[in-house]
Amino acid sequence: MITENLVGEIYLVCGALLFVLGVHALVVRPHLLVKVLAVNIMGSGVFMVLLTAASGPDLIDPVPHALVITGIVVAVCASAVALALMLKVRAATGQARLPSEAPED
Amino acid sequence: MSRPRLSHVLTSLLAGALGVALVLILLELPAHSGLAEPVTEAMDRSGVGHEVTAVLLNFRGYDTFLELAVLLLAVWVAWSLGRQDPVPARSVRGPVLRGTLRHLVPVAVLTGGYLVWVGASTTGGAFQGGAVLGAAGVMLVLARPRSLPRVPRLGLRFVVALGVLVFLASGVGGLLGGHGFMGYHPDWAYALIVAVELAAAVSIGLGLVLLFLGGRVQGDDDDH
Amino acid sequence: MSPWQAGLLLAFDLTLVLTLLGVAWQLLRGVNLFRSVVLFIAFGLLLSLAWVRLQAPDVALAEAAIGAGVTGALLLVALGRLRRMASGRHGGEGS
Amino acid sequence: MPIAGLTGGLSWAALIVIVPLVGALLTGLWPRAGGWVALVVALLTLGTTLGGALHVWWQGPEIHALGGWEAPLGIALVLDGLAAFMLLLTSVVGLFVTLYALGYVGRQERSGRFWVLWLWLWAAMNALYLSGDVFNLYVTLELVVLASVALVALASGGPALVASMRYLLLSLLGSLAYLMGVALLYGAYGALDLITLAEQVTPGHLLMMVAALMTVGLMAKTALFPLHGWLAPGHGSAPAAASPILSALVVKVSFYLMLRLWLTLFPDLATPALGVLMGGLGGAAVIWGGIMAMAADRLKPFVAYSTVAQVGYLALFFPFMLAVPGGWRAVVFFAAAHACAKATVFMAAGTLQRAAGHDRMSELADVMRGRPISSFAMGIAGAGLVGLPFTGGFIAKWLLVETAIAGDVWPWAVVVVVGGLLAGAYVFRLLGPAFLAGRGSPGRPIAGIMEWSTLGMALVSIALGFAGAASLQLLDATVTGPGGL
Repeated sequence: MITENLVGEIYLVCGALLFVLGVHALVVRPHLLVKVLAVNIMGSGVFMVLLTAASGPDLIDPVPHALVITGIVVAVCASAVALALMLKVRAATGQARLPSEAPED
Repeated sequence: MSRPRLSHVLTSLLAGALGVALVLILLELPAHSGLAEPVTEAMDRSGVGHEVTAVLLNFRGYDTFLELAVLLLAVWVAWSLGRQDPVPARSVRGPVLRGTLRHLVPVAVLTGGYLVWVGASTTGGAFQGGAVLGAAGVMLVLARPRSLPRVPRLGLRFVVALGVLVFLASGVGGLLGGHGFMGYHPDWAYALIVAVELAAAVSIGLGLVLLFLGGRVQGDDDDH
Repeated sequence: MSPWQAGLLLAFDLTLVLTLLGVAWQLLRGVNLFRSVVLFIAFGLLLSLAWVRLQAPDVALAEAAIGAGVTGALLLVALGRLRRMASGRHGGEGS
Repeated sequence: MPIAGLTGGLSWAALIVIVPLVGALLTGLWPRAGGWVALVVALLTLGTTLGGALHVWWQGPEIHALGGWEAPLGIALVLDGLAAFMLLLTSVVGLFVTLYALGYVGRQERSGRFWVLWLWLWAAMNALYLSGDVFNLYVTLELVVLASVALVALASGGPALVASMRYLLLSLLGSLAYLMGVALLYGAYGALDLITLAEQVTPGHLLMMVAALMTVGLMAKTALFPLHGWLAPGHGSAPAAASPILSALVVKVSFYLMLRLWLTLFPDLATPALGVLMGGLGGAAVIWGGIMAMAADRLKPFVAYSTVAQVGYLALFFPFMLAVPGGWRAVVFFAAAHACAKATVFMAAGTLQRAAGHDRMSELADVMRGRPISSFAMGIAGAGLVGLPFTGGFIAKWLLVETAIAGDVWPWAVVVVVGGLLAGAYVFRLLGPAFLAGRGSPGRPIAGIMEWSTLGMALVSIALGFAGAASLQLLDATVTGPGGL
């Protein structure tokens, strides 16, 4: 029983850390391709929390499974659009990163 | 160079704090089984035997419907962003890929269809099946970029939208039949769900290939 | 489940989670884009292993096919196009 | 709040989602017919939305259990006062923008793209307003994001593309922060339905974390002050037919969701300190946006900075929610007044830009004199932005000041008044040159419908001034949490 909980906790912590790693890289890394990867890692962290948080002691709850499958498809669509846009940005500005003229202007 | 570094340090600190807070809160989560019980109770009215499929296609079918809509919209968006150059400039030469493909594509189509079919009773379903179909399509495109099948343009658009169209038709049928929008008559649920899943799998497969191509296929820029 | 098996599984879980975090950290450093993309595909496959451990085979299947497979292919193609733009053999896209 | 029973048969909520969705699918299949499909869909959507609003008015909120599966298991569409009001606003602005776009993109190359994206966006917004399920809201949010990002990117050109990329990444960050909140909610309470959750949530660390994740994520999408960087370049460089949609409607979508969440899930978390913080951010936005608008030298970025400023007022719902029961309704009415005025200004700006061939403000006076209809409409809308009498903007600001005084939080009334003065200054800077004597030239030819639809939109923003009481009454029929704000 203790291990049962421990397993869940390991994955919950992993989910939270993946989310945070993604947030950090999304803000800090300049290259757009890495930013897209970061968004995907963030999403994976959320999915892990979602799947683990509701995997109760005896019954397996199918609802988070369905939600995560939906989330995976949404994520791939968003990534595809982001990558296509990245290529357009690259073609128009000559670089695949956001110009650094600070966001506060 | 010092300013970005400072902001990086700040971001790292903030992210770290967020991580610690998240972990502490997650470890306090109570153990419960979520919606497992209501799902189990409603399974005999769902029309299928597999819980995840029942949730995806019936109980929360509206989510799945909108998700197919997201995929379709993503294809239109990639389309509207304009043509990318066709995926690799040269086809992969040599007999190995051709030979592999001759066997692999039918197998992939079969696997995809099978995955959709068994989704009603066990692990599998439209998305997994569609993804396998999409992968087969991508392989085909990789091998023969110059000779893309010349599907009629309207036909192509129609097939990408097929999943959403069939799902919407079924959903409106449910509304008119008094089972609520996105509902099924219990006797028809199984047949309708399989139909929706098949249509969805085909659309997902084609949609993924089109996203892979970066939107529009050669010779398909006709909307002006 | 015997304590032995449980202990073994726990060790497996720990290793998997640490590998996942390590791979994610490496790929997000973004030193070499191609390496990042390949690591991302590996990350997706490892993740589907984690979904199996969390008793979600449907999600594992979807993750392997879509999360790792399709996203990986999209990333590789995008990277290829970026490189072709950089080497100037293509003057961008023709829209 | 009495809730009219669950409807099994035909439902207004379902129709309001279906109609624009069918339109979006049709334009996707036949992009060439886009304009006509869009016009028909706009009229039908307005009709169904009116029907839905009247239903709420007479019989109270409608809850439609999708697929017949009731709340904790299934997804519910919730058509209540707040949703009906936002839907009605979207339909009215949407109709005029559609008319405008008929003239603007009409025979242009690739006009099909615009229609597909615009109808998808419309359908997505309607679905979002009606959704009563936190996960389903995430999916609709993503639909809205993808469609609006693509609308910005339609204006291909470096600045527009960079802006849309920035917008997309920030939006994805916001969506995933929101989704993490959803995961926490599900982990803690095992439910996704808003009304079910509202009955179960208890204040605590977890709920605070959820509120923080969701609010910050949605703030980024609303472009609330510190997270506003993407808005001005994005809205300023989008095609003229897309800018009014983005500035008037899309910004309001995430504001709506934030408001909805605070009304149902987090009312117990709202503390005076939070009110001061959020109100302060709003005030800063009002001042900063006003100053940037004063400094802008091109017309469309100018209008976009005015949006940054006006979004600041929306943040006042935090202090108002605490101060006066129902105080948030004044902010919602303000959002509507701003939407009408801002849509008009952007439409007129697009006309002038096309007529003059540029949008440098210092050189626009001739065209403004030569295009009296657009300039007049812009004048009306400008008066609405400032809050001069006989406009919806006046009633909106009146309600805001009244709420601030009634709730004894009068410093926010000062913010509203100062913001009005700033708006007066920058609107005068915009319109002033047109009143000076000088030569007028109509510039390049423009489709007549562009000017007349702009004028129509301006007249709506006046008509809104007479709908204040009715709007507040409609907003009373809103499903809120047990806290009953």
